[in-house]
Amino acid sequence: MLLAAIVAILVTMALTLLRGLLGPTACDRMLATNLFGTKTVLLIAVGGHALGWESFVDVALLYAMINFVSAIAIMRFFEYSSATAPLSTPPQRREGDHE
Amino acid sequence: MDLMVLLAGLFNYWVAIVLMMSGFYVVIARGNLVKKLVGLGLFQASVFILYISIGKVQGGHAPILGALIERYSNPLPQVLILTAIVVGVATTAVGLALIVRIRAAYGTVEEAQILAQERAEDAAQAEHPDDPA
Amino acid sequence: MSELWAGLSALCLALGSLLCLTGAVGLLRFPDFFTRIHAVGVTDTLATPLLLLGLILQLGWCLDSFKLGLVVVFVLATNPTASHAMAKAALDAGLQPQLPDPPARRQDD
Amino acid sequence: MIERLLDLFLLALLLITSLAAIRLRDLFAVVMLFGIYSLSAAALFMTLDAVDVAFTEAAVGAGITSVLMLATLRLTGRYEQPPTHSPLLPLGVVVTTGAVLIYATLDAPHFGDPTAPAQRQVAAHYLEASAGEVGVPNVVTAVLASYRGYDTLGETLVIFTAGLVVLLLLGIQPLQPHCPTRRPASEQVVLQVIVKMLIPFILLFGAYVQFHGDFGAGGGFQAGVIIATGLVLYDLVFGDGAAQQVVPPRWLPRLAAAGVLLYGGVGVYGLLKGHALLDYRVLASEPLAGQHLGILLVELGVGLTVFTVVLAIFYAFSSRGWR
Repeated sequence: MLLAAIVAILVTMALTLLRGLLGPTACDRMLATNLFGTKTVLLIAVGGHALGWESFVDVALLYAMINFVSAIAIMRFFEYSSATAPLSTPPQRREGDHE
Repeated sequence: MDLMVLLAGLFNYWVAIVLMMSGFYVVIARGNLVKKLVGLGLFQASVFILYISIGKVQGGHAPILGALIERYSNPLPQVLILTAIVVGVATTAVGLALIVRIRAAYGTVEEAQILAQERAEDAAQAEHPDDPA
Repeated sequence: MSELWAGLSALCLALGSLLCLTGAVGLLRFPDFFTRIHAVGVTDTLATPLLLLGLILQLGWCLDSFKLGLVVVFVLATNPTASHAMAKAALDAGLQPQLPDPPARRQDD
Repeated sequence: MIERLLDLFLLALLLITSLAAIRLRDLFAVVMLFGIYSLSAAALFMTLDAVDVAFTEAAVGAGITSVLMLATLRLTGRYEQPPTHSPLLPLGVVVTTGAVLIYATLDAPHFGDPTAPAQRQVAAHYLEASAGEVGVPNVVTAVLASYRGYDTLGETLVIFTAGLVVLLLLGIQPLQPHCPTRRPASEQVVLQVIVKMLIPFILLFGAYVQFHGDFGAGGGFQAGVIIATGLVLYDLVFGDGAAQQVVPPRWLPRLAAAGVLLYGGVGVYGLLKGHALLDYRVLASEPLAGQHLGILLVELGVGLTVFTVVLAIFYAFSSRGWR
């Protein structure tokens, strides 16, 4: 069952990364990063239990915390970048250009 | 068969090298200074991965002494990388601060535009050597 | 008794994994940011405690399971908050939800 | 088997992420991918038995570095201009260098080989003798603070210097009493209530990591970053330099210097007692007790320096960017 859970988490991580790559808006990338963070917490917790890593719970706790802080930081970036000084606009397309 | 053994034994190092080279490519091929620093960060993280891969021992445990554990992974690369990570973020911060100042001085963080401005200034200086500016 | 715990733990792990996967599929397949955050925020907030509860049931009474309990509490507090904050930030940044008839729906609230 | 699977999967994620980061020109997306990259790297470190490294990478790479890069983007613009030069020459250089490096690995000992030279030299001594010589279960802490305390002193000085350089370059701008551009979104009540509840626990966790580093993952470097992160969170959510009222900017250089001095002082005390620099055995009547006390003090110095430097860097960027 633990192995199945690990595989499920890995698949979720891959799909999340795909959303992060596809975009299309910056908000989607923000969401993908946040979700990838929570999935890393789960991976550390389940993997650590299954494989017997040392003090994996401390690491999982730290990840959960850092993930929240970076989500808030990214959110603040959004708020202010749209509100105050205009950011330099891209040459042609605005969002999610893959060249 | 031989190739498979080689692949299994060296795969971690090869991936680390490819990651390193992708960071290196960003540093030398892209003009945006922030992007260059991101490239430097990628390069840095790949060096960390290389070192930690070297320190891993098959069937080993994390080097925290316990009663029933017989084999540990190598603590030395971990110590080196642990401090390198924190030093890395401090130096990245210095780089970012420099970029902020460059942006304040030149109005851009694109290498090509900064160089063009520098050349224009140099040319103006050459034409009017008495000008104190 | 221990078989009961093992069964419960397996059930929790299975449900958690399933929720994880549904959330990821929703993240990938839904049409716009607000539906995606809906898919992910809700499932993820339940999936993480379920998976960790499965682990706690396997570990039994020990310091590690207490700390995992702390992770559960932390995730239960922060995950919905982060989702809420992100959605609010996106709305304030000017991202509009895709609605069937945008002007009429936006008028009445 | 599962371990190897995890290893391969995470390496594949890292490859995809870094290749995508090269292609994207929206720098915000690049920073997001960089965050994902360091999270996967940290998970990879867990599978490679490097708990302490994973701990540090999570706190520093995913947390602080992304925040700083976003703050810089805020000040310098979000989009990269298309490259002006042809990519062929750099590509050639990169491919050649990579090929040479890969050729060099062909003779290297294979991954996980217990008989590799790297595993047999001084590392074997640390693993065998540290229980008797230093008496700390976490060998990484023992090597970091005791065997190689001299290195760590140097690293602490580098961090201190980097903090000073950032302060010199950017300075901490004085607070403006009221910012007219503040948006209602920054007054998120839910967020403020939750954060108010969480911050004490974050600080407590930081203290736990600081003092539990001898027995499990953790230590001064990580604890400093975690406590600073708690204050960063406070400042981000409550805005208007809330954290500066808790730790005023003028304290920062002094506190950082105090951390370095604490570390150096412990070292010099050994010299004054007629032993080598950073010989902790002189600190107490018994050698092991001395080692414990020395490691405690040294980690405290490191934690103080890292905490203040991270906070100073955050103040320097946020006082320009975020208000």
